[in-house]
Amino acid sequence: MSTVQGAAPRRGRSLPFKLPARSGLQEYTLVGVVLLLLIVGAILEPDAFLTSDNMLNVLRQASVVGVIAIGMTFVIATSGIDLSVGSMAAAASVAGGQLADSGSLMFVLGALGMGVLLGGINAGAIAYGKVVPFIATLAMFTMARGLGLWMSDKQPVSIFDLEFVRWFGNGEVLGIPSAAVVFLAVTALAWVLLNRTPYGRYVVAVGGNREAARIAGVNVRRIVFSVYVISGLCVGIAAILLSGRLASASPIVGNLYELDAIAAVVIGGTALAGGRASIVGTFLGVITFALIFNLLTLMDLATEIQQVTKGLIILAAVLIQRRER
Amino acid sequence: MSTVQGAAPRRGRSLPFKLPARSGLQEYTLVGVVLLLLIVGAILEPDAFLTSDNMLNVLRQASVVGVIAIGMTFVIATSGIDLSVGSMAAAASVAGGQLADSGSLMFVLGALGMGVLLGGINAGAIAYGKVVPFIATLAMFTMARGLGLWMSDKQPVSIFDLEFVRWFGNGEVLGIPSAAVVFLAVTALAWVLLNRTPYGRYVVAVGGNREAARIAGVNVRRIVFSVYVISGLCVGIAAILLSGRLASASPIVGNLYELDAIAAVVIGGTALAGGRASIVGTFLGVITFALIFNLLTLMDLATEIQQVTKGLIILAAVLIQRRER
Amino acid sequence: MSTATPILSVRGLVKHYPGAKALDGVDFDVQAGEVHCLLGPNGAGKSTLIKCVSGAVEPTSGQVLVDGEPLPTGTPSASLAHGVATIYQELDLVEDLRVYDSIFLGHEPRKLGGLLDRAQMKRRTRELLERLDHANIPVDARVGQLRPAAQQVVSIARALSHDVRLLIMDEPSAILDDNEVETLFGVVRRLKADGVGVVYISHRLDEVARIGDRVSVLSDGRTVATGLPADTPPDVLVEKMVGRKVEQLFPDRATASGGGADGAAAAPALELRGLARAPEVKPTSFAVAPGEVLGIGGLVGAGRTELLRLIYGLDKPDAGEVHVHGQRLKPANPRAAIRTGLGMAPEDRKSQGLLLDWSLARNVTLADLPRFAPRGGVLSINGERQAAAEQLRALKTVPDDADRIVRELSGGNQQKVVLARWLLRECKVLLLDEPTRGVDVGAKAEIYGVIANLAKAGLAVVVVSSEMPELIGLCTRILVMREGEIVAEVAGDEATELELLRHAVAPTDTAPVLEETA
Amino acid sequence: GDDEESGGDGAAAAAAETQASPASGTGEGGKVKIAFSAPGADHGWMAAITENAREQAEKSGDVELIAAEGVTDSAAQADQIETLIAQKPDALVMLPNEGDALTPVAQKATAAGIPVVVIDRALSAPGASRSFITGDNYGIGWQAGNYFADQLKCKGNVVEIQGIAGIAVTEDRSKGFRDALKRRCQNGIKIVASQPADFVPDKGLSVMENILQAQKQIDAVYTHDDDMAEGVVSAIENAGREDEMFLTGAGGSKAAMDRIEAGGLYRATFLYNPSMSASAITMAKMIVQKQGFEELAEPEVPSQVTVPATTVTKENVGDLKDLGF
Ligand SMILES: Nc1ncnc2c1ncn2[C@@H]1O[C@H](COP(=O)(O)OP(=O)(O)OP(=O)(O)O)[C@@H](O)[C@H]1O
Ligand SMILES: Nc1ncnc2c1ncn2[C@@H]1O[C@H](COP(=O)(O)OP(=O)(O)OP(=O)(O)O)[C@@H](O)[C@H]1O
Ligand SMILES: [Mg+2]
Ligand SMILES: [Mg+2]
Repeated sequence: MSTVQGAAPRRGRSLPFKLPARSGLQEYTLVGVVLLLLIVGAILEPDAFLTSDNMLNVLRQASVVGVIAIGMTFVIATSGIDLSVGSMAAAASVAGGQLADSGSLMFVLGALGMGVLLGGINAGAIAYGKVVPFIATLAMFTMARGLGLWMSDKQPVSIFDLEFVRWFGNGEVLGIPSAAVVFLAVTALAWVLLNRTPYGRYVVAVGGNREAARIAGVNVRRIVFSVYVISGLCVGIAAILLSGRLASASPIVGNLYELDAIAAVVIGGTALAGGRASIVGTFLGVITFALIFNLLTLMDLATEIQQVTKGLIILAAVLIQRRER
Repeated sequence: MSTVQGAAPRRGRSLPFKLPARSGLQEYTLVGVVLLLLIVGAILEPDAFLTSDNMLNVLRQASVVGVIAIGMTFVIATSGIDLSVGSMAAAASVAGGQLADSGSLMFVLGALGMGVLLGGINAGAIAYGKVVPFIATLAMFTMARGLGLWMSDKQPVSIFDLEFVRWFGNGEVLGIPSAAVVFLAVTALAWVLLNRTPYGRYVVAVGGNREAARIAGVNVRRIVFSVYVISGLCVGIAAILLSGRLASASPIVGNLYELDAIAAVVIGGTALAGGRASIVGTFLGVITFALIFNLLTLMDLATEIQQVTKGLIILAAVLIQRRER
Repeated sequence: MSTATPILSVRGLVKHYPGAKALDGVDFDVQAGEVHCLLGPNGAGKSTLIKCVSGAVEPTSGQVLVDGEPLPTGTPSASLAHGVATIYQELDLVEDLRVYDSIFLGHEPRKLGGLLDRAQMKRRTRELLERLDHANIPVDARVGQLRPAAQQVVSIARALSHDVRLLIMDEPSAILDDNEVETLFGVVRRLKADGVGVVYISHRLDEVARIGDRVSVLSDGRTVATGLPADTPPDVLVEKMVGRKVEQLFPDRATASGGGADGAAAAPALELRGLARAPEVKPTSFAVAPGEVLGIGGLVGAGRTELLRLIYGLDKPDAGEVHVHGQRLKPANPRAAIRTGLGMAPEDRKSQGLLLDWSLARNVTLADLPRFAPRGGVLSINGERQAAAEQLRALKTVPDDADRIVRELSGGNQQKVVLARWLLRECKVLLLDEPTRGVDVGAKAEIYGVIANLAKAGLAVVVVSSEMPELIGLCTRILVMREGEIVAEVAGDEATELELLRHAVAPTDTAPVLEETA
Repeated sequence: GDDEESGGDGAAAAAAETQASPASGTGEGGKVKIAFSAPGADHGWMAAITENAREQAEKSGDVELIAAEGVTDSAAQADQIETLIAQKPDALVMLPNEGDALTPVAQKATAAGIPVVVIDRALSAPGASRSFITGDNYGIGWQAGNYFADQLKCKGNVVEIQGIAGIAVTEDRSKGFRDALKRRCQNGIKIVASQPADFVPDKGLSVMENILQAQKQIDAVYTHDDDMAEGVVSAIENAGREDEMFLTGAGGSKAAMDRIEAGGLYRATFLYNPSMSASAITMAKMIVQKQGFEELAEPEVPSQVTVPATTVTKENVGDLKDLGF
């Protein structure tokens, strides 16, 4: 048919890979934003900002919220949301702290276990209890916080002598902070899972069109369930990194992590409506916010100025990468 | 035509009445939840809870977040979100405080003005800057907070002698707390606006199917713009009630109001995806949370127990009104 | 008539999409009081053309004149103000709104104080639905609960709710059965008499003769023929559309490999035993042999879609069993159904078939992903793309570039993507609900061919269609459904439209319908 | 004014203005019914405040405590207290989230003939409360300033990690510190960075990590809170710069005192002792029972008591350790 012959090549040339290209655009513009931040920073803080030391520092700082944001990406891809990550992180680190006497391994298991457990409760309420994610995770937002305070009796537990856990705070692998290494590893794994496995495809499908996914034979419930468990697992990992860096397990950490994580995911091009997800975007989003925070502190501006500036920078950043809806 | 008669019962019967059953049910089940809370409360706290005094107290307590939640309902109906309401409330009350010397009227104008202004900035960024609502209002979330601190020079301003403003805190109309009266009035107005005017239809239509609304000749941009201004206006009103209650204009009030408001809206049956909005539902949602809070206070539980209980109650509440997504 | 200034005249209209020339300089006139049929293959640019007129899309260049005066482009409200009302191909309703709200969205009648005059809205809605013989659609039901067909009626009512000078209809009959189409035509004729101009887009050529006055043919964004008389013989039109003769629309009729049209003889590939779900489907039993194409006809709302949903396990049956090659299916479990070799192309491609923002490739492979993730469960993206492209080419999808976004495809081509998914996944039994809805003649022939080949290869195919000729031309056997039960079985080679229609409508209804159609 | 006499509750500067306290009917079993409200115990110090109050009530036997906690927002606390007042207690003991904001409710209670004892944060209207017991936030800053002046011999680079921006506690602790440094050393000591970390360790960690990047030479760090200091310490230790500087906290937590005893980075903390809530309960009880402190000349409970901000160092930590919380 002439249409085809005429058309195919023309379109082929003019736009290869429409979908990747589009969400790609997102990612590229974010790269632009990051570069811009680096340049601006280098100008404003010539000797402190653009040093390999500080860059590694930023990477380390990004790691905690970063790992959480990666998990959040899966949740949001299914058009869900997880408000409980911050308090879950506190609960998980406290849970680890309770086992601190039995050594690093138990700490790690405790933190991961608590993360998965609480994530599983979210998952159950949402996938089987049919509670809207916002409300279910809001309930967990307050429950997990209470749980952490209760388990810890409101006292931080020092884990100073858990060498292995603390290694995540001060250790290095080939000069790269170990926390950052974990973050990068989680990111890479998540990328493969989301972009190169049927599971990842199903996750996005469920977010894009639940009914269509179901008719195509996707086990919607199981997928929805799984993403909140993944989120919980990532929170557990983040809790380990955080405790390692703090050398203590405290019930009062993790405030506003949910906002930071969701913001990173959204600015990274994953649609809150679901159906589109970008791990690379999330990674860059996390870095963007970490750079903004780092730069503002380096400049030692007054709080109020800092907050206003932060807001303006965020706006500028997204205006640079103007998004339809 | 007889074909139709033949067909009529068939088609009529075959309509699966899922939706209205759902959203209608929503409101009713929430009534159920409220009643249940009242009963439980009456049992747990026989002499303190179910007194007219305490009920009016609850109504007054609900009013600040309540007014904000009403505005939020419009935003969410368009599938948007406004994270900045809490900090905007602080900024608005501070703005009023700056004008406190010139009397109550100026205070009111200042608060409303600031609310509308900041809301307008959100609106512009979203409707014209095409920034995703989550990010735009997140930017405002930090900017407004900074603005409040900056204007107030981090000092709360006492507005002790602004009789009129304080009337909103301690005044009454026919035995009903004036703040509650304002809340009820705003609710009623909003209900008419949303359910009985073309504007309200457009708001829902834009949230339900932007493209369909556009080709029907709805000015989508203007609608999107307007809802964030409405949200800002409601925040301004709430700020006045708040300052009246506290007899001071403080830059650090309003923490987590965004979560409270959104939760009330969502539990009230307005879909975060937009397209379905219920003012009555929001009202009941606000009351539900206010009752939970009031009851927990009366029961004199330790913070951590309180938090866990609160989470459980919320879960129970929504499980009672199980929602299909 | 041709001397009067035309109600609508389109001059040199061009619309470029990134990577696609939808319109490439189209000229097009519509006179007052005429029904102007617009034909063209999938992707020709018909919808784009009328969207440019209705203001839904901004043309790249060119002019749209209404009553001789140029129309501001890209502003739907302006077009509506000029009396240009449009029924879009893809349903354009807000599912959350109630029927009367949807109909008056954008031009609500108001009481003083600017409040909605809901009483008037409901009254006029009833009148409109009355006019369309659908008084039975509850005016305050939410649109989202209505079946596609009922929704289509609502959008028609919506178009009529404006005082319309020019009525544009983009494949309104695609979801409707002959009955409803005839009712619609009745309305159109009345409008015509009132001097309203009508643009009518359809892929059902028989409708041209029934309702049309003049015909224009669009292909690859250009007008290849305009102002032809309505009695132009179909095969001429077809040739102009698809640029070649379609010698044979229907392939040789498939026959159950078990021998003879009698499916029961062979071990059935698909067998229903008293499958039921009140109220849509009464207890239903039948068997389909391998190599058989079973057609299910009936009026809209007869329960055909619901029946397929039950077989496939999308809804929970009240009673009954489904057996595939002797193996009983887990009820209400699509995954089990798929595993045992069932496949289904749903009726409503947009809400149930496709992920509109995904590439064609991803949409096609969704149901069969594990195949592309052999070692270590890692997907081979290229493998996916090639396999998908193959199927798309087989169906002559335009474009067949597997990386394009489905949303950007024309309606008919989207339909082909849904089919491609199930062709890709080799299944034993294929359930097709309105498989050729919105597909052009050329492509129809392709699809029929594919179906026949699948049958030859031993698949059992169940085709639900509201197009009687399709059923008659394609199927080995045809079951007719009415009010949720099978009321007749006719051998494909003996069936006639009249007979099927007689079974489809309740006996009491027969007379008037025949009058109408005669 | 703040006085340096060491010792606990008794030692006090009684200001002139005292008011007759109408001792209303006592609670069941002749017990004194005392209502208690403090912000959410989501923080070590605040937790201790509530704990001590509860313990004191237990100990004294003839006190029936109805406590409300768990809020983090002034308006919410106002609501809580109203709920408490509705239960007609003999006295009200409150730690206001914000002094100004909680003044109206305090007045309401006073007007209702319920004597109010305020902890920690001053109300904005005279006569709103019967008595006020506070630690000495300005004093903490002042003590710290003097301590730094001595230790650093009036020269060097100092970093200040503040609490929550905009609240009186933070502002006072900051002001006292700067005033003392100015008076003792003019500009000898440079405050090279001053950033808020909201009293939480994880924020303290990241903020300090960034500051460590910016500041190549830091001689001492002044933190506004012991819990938060945990994070700051970790940041310094992870960077391996613990020998370059010393650090002080505030409040007097057990963990901090242990570190001080162990010696090293954590050099001192300044008491802001949560025991004051226990004293407040006692004072409230005595007010209701119309008693005064025997050792004092006045027959009544003083209307203001200020607990000194004792400096805790390696030298005296031994004696003060049991005050740690
Ligand atoms: N948003 C878009 N972006 C890119 N290309 C588009 C877009 N919309 C339509 N097209 C392309 O424009 C061409 C014409 O599409 P159109 O929908 O007008 O065809 P049509 O004649 O209506 O076909 P059908 O009979 O299947 O409805 C198609 O090739 C389609 O791929
Ligand atoms: N996707 C669906 N979800 C829920 N119910 C449905 C769905 N599709 C159809 N139904 C219900 O099944 C009833 C039978 O109608 P159905 O659509 O099955 O008949 P049909 O003959 O296929 O008509 P149509 O051609 O309009 O689909 C409909 O009235 C409708 O209420
Ligand atoms: Mg079309
Ligand atoms: Mg059907």
